[in-house]
This record gives sequence, C-alpha cells and structure tokens, in this order.
Amino acid sequence: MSPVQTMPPRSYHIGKDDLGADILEVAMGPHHPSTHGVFRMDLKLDGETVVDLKPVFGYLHRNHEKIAEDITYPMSMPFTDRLDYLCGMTNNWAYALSAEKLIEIKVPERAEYIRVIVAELTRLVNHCLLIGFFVNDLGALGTPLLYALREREKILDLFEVLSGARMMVNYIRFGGVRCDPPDGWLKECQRIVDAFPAFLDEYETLLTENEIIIARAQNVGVVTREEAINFSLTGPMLRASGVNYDIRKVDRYGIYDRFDFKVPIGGHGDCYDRFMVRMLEMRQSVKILKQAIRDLPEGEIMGKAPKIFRPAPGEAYGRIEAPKGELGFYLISDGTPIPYRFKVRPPSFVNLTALRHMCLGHKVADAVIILGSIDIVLGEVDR
Amino acid sequence: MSLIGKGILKGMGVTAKNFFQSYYRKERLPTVEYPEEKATINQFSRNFPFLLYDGDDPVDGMRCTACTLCERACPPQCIYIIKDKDENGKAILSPRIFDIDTSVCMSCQLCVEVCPYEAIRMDSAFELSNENRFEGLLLNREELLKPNAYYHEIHPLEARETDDRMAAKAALAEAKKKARQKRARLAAKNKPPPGLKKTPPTRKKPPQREKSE
Amino acid sequence: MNSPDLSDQKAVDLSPEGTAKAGVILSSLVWIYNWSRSNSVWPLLFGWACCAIEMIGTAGSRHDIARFGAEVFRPSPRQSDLMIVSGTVTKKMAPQVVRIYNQMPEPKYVIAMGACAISGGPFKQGYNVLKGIDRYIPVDVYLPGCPPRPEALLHSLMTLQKQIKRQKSLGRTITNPAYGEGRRIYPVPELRGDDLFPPFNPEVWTPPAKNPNVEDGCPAGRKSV
Amino acid sequence: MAAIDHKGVIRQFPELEWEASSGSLILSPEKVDEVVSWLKEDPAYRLDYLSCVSGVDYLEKEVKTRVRNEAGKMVFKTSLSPEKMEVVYHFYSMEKKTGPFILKQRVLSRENPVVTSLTPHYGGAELMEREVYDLFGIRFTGHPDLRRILMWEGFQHYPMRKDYVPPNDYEYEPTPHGDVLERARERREELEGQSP
Repeated sequence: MSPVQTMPPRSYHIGKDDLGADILEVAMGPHHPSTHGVFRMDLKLDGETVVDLKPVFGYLHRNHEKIAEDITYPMSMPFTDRLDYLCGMTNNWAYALSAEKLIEIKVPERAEYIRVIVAELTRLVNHCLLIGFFVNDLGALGTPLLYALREREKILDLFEVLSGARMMVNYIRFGGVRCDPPDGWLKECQRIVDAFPAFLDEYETLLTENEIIIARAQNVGVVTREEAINFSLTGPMLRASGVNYDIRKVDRYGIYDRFDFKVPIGGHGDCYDRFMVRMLEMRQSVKILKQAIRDLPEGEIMGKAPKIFRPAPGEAYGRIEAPKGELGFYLISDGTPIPYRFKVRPPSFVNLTALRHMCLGHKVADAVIILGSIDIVLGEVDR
Repeated sequence: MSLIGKGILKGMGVTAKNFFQSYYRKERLPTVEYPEEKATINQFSRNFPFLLYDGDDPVDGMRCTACTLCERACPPQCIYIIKDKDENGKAILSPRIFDIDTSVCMSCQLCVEVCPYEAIRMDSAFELSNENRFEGLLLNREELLKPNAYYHEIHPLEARETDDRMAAKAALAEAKKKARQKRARLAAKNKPPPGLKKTPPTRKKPPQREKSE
Repeated sequence: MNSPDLSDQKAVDLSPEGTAKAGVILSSLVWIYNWSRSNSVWPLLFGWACCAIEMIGTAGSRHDIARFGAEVFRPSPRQSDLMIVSGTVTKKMAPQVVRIYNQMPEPKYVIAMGACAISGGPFKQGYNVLKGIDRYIPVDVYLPGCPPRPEALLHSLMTLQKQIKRQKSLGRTITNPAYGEGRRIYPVPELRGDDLFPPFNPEVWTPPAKNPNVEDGCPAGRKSV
Repeated sequence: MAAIDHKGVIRQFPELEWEASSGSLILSPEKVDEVVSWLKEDPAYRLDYLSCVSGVDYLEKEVKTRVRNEAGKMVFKTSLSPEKMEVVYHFYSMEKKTGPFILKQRVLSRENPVVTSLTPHYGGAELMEREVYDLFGIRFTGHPDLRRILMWEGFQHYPMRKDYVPPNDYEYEPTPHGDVLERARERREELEGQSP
C-alpha cells in the first residue's frame, strides 16, 4: 500500500486507528451508477473517510476538437450539440457567438429573442433533470427523477417542433437561427412556461424541506468564496459559494440586459446551497421566458451571413452562461474556411478541479453526492 | 426546530397527490402506449434523409442531380455518390449510386439545407432497429427514393412550402425561357449584327419586355 | 469457448402439425419459457453518452419501458440480461465494456443503441473512437439514430423480444446455471501504444467483403489538412 | 463587459511584448511567475479568475504577407513563420467584472516545449494544464501532478499536434471519401497480407 499523499490545497492528518487498518484503494467507475456516465474516481479510504481522490477522465474522449479542425465552421455546429448533450441549444449558441466574433454578423432582434427563449428552456431542462439525478444519488430512487423527466418531455416536444430533434437540435446558425417557430409554437411555449411554476412548487415541497436531504447535503462539500474563485468554478457552483458572477449579467451577451431577473446566490457553498441555487435559478428562468415571449418582435431570423464562412486570420473567445457554467469557444482562424484551432472551454470539466478538495475528509457516500452536485456531463468533460 | 419528519410527510403528500390524480388527470399520467398508440413524433421530426422523386417512376423522376453538395457538407461523411454515365461515357445529371450509411448519419439536416434542388429531405421514420449490421443499415438509392406524396404525408407544412417554392422557380424558368425565345424571334426579325447577340440579358429584363409588348 | 445454442433462428411452429412434430407439451413449454423470458429482460444500468439520456427518458413515465417488463435496470452486470450500449465506445473504454459483458450471465443480449455504438458514428474519424462495439462482442440488435428517440429504443426491445421468442433451445439454457461453462467469455482487448490490440475479435467479427458500390477515386470528400 | 487596458502592465514590465493582432501579452516562461502574481494583486487589474487554458501548435510554414515595396506598390512577400507552441490563458476579473485579458506563453520548440505552470497561483489551472500536456506534450514546470488525463498511460504521441497521424483502423468503410478511402484501402491490403 502506498502511503497517503497529502497534497495542497488542504491536507488531512490521519491518525492510525486502533485496529491499525490500512488505507483502502477503491476505483469507483467507469461503470458505476452514480458517476453520471463513464467517469472514474480513484478513492483512497481510511475506513469510510476519503483521504485522497483522483478523478480519471477520458472514457468518453471523442476527439471533438480534432474533428472540428478538419471540417469547416458550419459543419462543427451539429458536433457541439453532443458536447453537453442535455443542453444542445446553449452549446449551439456559445459556438455561434464565438464565430460571430470572428466575422462581424449582426443578429436580428427576433433571432436574439428566440435564442434567449430556447436557452432558458434548456436551463429548465438541465436543472430539473440534474436535481432529479442529485436526489437519486442521495437515495431517492426514481420518484423525483420521474417527475423531472415528465416535465422535460414537455419541453423536448417544444424543441422537436422547433428544430426537428429532441436533443441534438442543431438549431442556431451563425447570424441567427435556422427557422422561424411554426404557428402555435409560441402559444404552446407560453402554456408550458405558465404551468412550470406549479411544478416547481410541487418539486420544492417534495424536496427542499426533506430532513434526509438537509442532513445529507448541508455542510457537505463546502467551497469557500476564495476557493471557488481560485478553482475557476463557474455557474451555480460558483454562485452557491456566494460570488455574484453571472455571465448573463456581466457580459450582457445577446440581449440579456433587457430582461429583469435576479441572480440567486448561496451563502455556505455546500451541496444543499448548490441544489437550492439551481431551484431558484429555474424560477428566474421562468421569469425571463415570460418577458421574452411577451416581447418577441416580428422580423427577420437570419442576419447577413456570408455564404462561405471564411474569417480573416485572427482569434476569438466567446463565452456564455450555460446551465452548468461558463461555456467558451476559443477559435483561431488562419484565413481558410476550416478553423486552425478549435478549443472548447467546458464548464463541468473545470468544475471538477474542486472535486478532490471538496471530498477530502468526507465519507465515501458523501463523495457520491458531491459529484452529483457538481453537475457533470461526460460528453463535455472528455469531449 | 419544527417537528422532525414534517418535510418527509409533506413530500409524501406530493407523491400521494400524484398517485391519486393519475387516475383522472391526463397531465399526471402522460404515458404513450407506443406500439398500440401513435408515437409522439410530430410533422417536424427528423431522423434520416431520403430522396424525393416526382411522378411515378422513381429513377426517372429523381430530383437529385448528383451535384455532390450534400456529400461535401455532410459532417460525418456518410453520403456516397457516383454520377451516372450515358452510353458514350459522358457524365449525366443523376446519381448511379447514392448510398447513405444510417449507422453513421447524425441527423443534422445539413444535407437538406445545402440541396439546391429540394431533392433530399429528412424522414421521420424511426422503427429501423435491425439485426443486420451491413445490409440493414446501408441504404441505397432504391431504398432512399420516396414519392412526393410520402413527403406530403409526413411533413405536410414543409412539403407545401417546398412545392410552392418549386412552382415559383419553375414559373420563373418558364418565363425566362419564353422571353429568350421571344428575344430570339425578335432578333431573327431585326437581324442585328452578330456581335450584339452574345450580350447576356440582365436578370430583370425579361418581364419588362413582356410588359412593354 | 463453447457458446450455447442460442443462434438457432428457426421459429417454433405452433400450428397443429408443428406441435404434433415437436410434442405438444414440450413446444408449449418452450413457448411459455420464451414468453416469460422475453418479457422480463433486465437491462444493465449503464450509460455511455448522449443515447443514455434517451435511455433514461425511455424509463420515464412518458414512454415507460416497464410496459415491456424491462424497467428493472440492474447496476450489476451479474444480474442483468441485456446490455444497451448507449453511446460512443472509446478505445479507452472498450476493454471495460468487454469485461462487463463477460461478467453477464447467459443468456445475454446486446443492443447497440445509436450510431456511435454501431460504427463510431459521427465521431468515427477520431483517434480514440472504436468503430463499433460489434468488433469485440456479438450484437443482437442494431438501432440506428443519433440519438434514437425513446420509441425507437422500445422498437428495438420488441425486435429483441421477437428474437428471443424464436429461440428453440430449451435444455441448455435451463440446465446451464448462470455462471456455467456455457457463458460466452471473450478476450479483453489491450491498449497497446496508440491503438487497441487486437483490432477486432475474429470470433465475433470479420471485415465484410468490400462494398461493391465503392469505386476508387471518389471525387468529393475532405482531405485532412 | 469592459475590456482591460494593457498599458499598465507594459509600463510595469517594459520588456514584455504586446501582440496587437490577437490582443495578447506574450510571455517567456521565465517571467510568468512574476508577471502573473503582479497581475493578480495589482489593484488596476485584479485578474483573479483564470477562465481557459488552451494549447496551440504551429508548424513551420510559409506565410504570404502584403507589403509595400520601395516603389510604393503592394506586393506579396513570403516569409517563413517558425514552428512554435503556445499556451493561451484567458483571464477575467471577478472582482472588477472586467475581461478578458489574454496571456500567451510561447516556446519556439516543438521537440521539447517547457513552460511554467500557473497552478500555484490558480488552482483551476490544474486539470486544464494537464489536458494541454496530454494533447500537446507541453510540459509545465511546477505542476503538482502532471500525468496523462484524457488518453491512457502508455499512449505514445500527442494527438492534438498538427502532425499527428492516428492509427489506421479502417477495417471496413461503407461510404469512404478522400483520405479515408485511401487509408481504408491500405488497411485492407495490410489485413489481407496478414491472413494466410
């Protein structure tokens, strides 16, 4: 057995216990029901306490970046759907935003509104599904996840009418969106958005006051404000630690400055706060959706995009607030229709940096829910 | 500290409500009994591409001209086209081989967007599971060709728009052709010097001339 | 490695003449046996990639895979009958997939769900992507789509059920205990250098004959930069 | 979001190069610690958040630039751009809500590129730098745990480099094109040669 490695930033001193037990090494994953896919954690356990943790990646490394450096800019769009496969729309938008920085394309008003609508719907899908998975890891097998799936199907139906596909939407284009919503889509969207708060109320009654969730999630996996910034955490993870940083508010990309919404902030940085921040964010998304549907103007949906997308040599980094955090695309053009460098800055991959730090000193069962509260999707972690 | 277990009881209330209401409220019981009931697809759903033909004969009425634009635009490169040749070995505007490998296709619809002849469209058929890897999943030209009526059946709105667009295009082409003929006739009458004949007509001219006469 | 007699595709003839030939009691026993087995296929609870989300969606209340008796997703391969390979299998993951398959008891089935599991799909040109899981383990049903919708997964399950109902053999699968000698175990590929070794398992997969349609010098297509 | 003015850092470190075309600060690996800790602490910058670390690989290649010759005419001039590797850091300031500020560590060697790790300053750099090491082979001095991350241990090359040739595994391709067609044919011949 190798000795316990105590590495920065935080070290735990494990006294020898009475039985003189050794440190146990456990490989959790890649086939494990609570690692959310093909992710592996190499744990070192003293009894049940985690004394070291090493995340192992790459079981879903699909070479998205290498493939994208072989094909033209518009052809990469469907591949971005498959990065974070719960949130195709926001991935599309992040890529379109970066490409629109390479070639200045003015996005028409209507397209911007449609983008906001689909992005916020995506946030609803992601958050309500993630909370289902999270409490599933806590032991609430099935019920909350089934409720979340039921609501998800309603929103996926909207996406299917709009774009043709349920998950791999491939809907947003450089300079706009692919097609106009068909007749009746907005009405249906309005109906679903109006009915969503009732579901949220029910979901909150089911979960937020539950003593088991409180006991299991509070004070588990704490990240302080300074640590969160130092670890480059983004999205709900960061805001649960008390940092008021939402790219929708900071960058004001698209037309987010026109909407009135608040950014929920947590106070403790534990798993329960991360869960609650997501709950509250869904309410804010509903608020944005109501405003966007109300204000959606008539007009064009595509800007004046060049027929062959051939940017001048240069580089661009565009980022948006995806449901999981900051999703960025770093593109380098060498003047050809094919990107020279195509780099994805995936939020859940970077958020995993803090995993070891959060799990040290906790029980192995807590490591499961800490991983659940990070909200990872392996398609994005490994690309 | 309030009563311990209150939160759990509240949660159980929610599940009980869901359980009892599932007997009489549709939104609590959304199950679609798929093989007996119709699947949840709608007229905008897409799955795999197919080729359209007009008229009765699939090969004669094929809209595809083997321009290979879709082949080039396909991100996973699952389309394979070989142009047809006539007896003299000259290439003609239709594909002899048009294969789509559905085991690779990512249903992205980029081929539909680039096609200038409205020849390729997305099918919404999904019951394609197969025990046969190579024969079952590699679709050839004959399997891909479907009549326009089928398109109207699965995507009525889109098909109508396509037909309107094609009709408008055909009308424009017809008008252009007529104008060209008329011009030729006029030219034959006036016998202009041969140099003028070659000047290409600008795009807006034909309808104007028609009006003036 | 002796595999049990599972590949017999001949249907049990339930017409009077057929039953007379096979014996009424035995053939109805086969029928009852196959019927009950096909309606309690327990899949392995494991998601690879995007298709896994649709697989979970199929287990949800809208599509409700429980109507087919397949709602019991077992996290342990030793308790499951069906492996739904739901997503891209990378080269790094392939040894683990074969190992999980080896741990499953007989009779075991595999559904390759989605383009990536069948052939590598859109990512097949990547350096780390295996071009189809059928190179290492036998696949019973191929389900194309990227990702296939939940109804398509249900359809593939029905295809599998039909396949199970067609099976004639009764004795071997009953007499063989789950961990008996009849269990199909395939060698686990190794990661050697930049690639997997061997590139495929000749026991389950051999490269098919050259596609007659393919001609040399296809005009279009990208060249790597 | 407000962009960050680079003049202050140039005033503090006059020897640093500012690449105007990409709007980034070029650093040699020796200066990194000093400059980054200054940028992190300086009240005008306060770059407390490291957003993205990316590696870029440039092969040696000819570039054509349009220049004005003595006669005043625009002509194409070919020059050789040297092979180089870059690690690009995108910084933001969460405190001042400004950004991005781009910093590039440039090494003019593809054989043995070594740069300085930012992990001591930014914990978030740990996994991202490991990824750059795994895919590009750029080594980071001062990194606590520099191992392969996406590929397996024992993988021999660095796959995201521009000259990487992936292993040929095209046993059967129903719809091959271009390169794939050629490689599939090569592979088939190889396999046929193996079988008796």
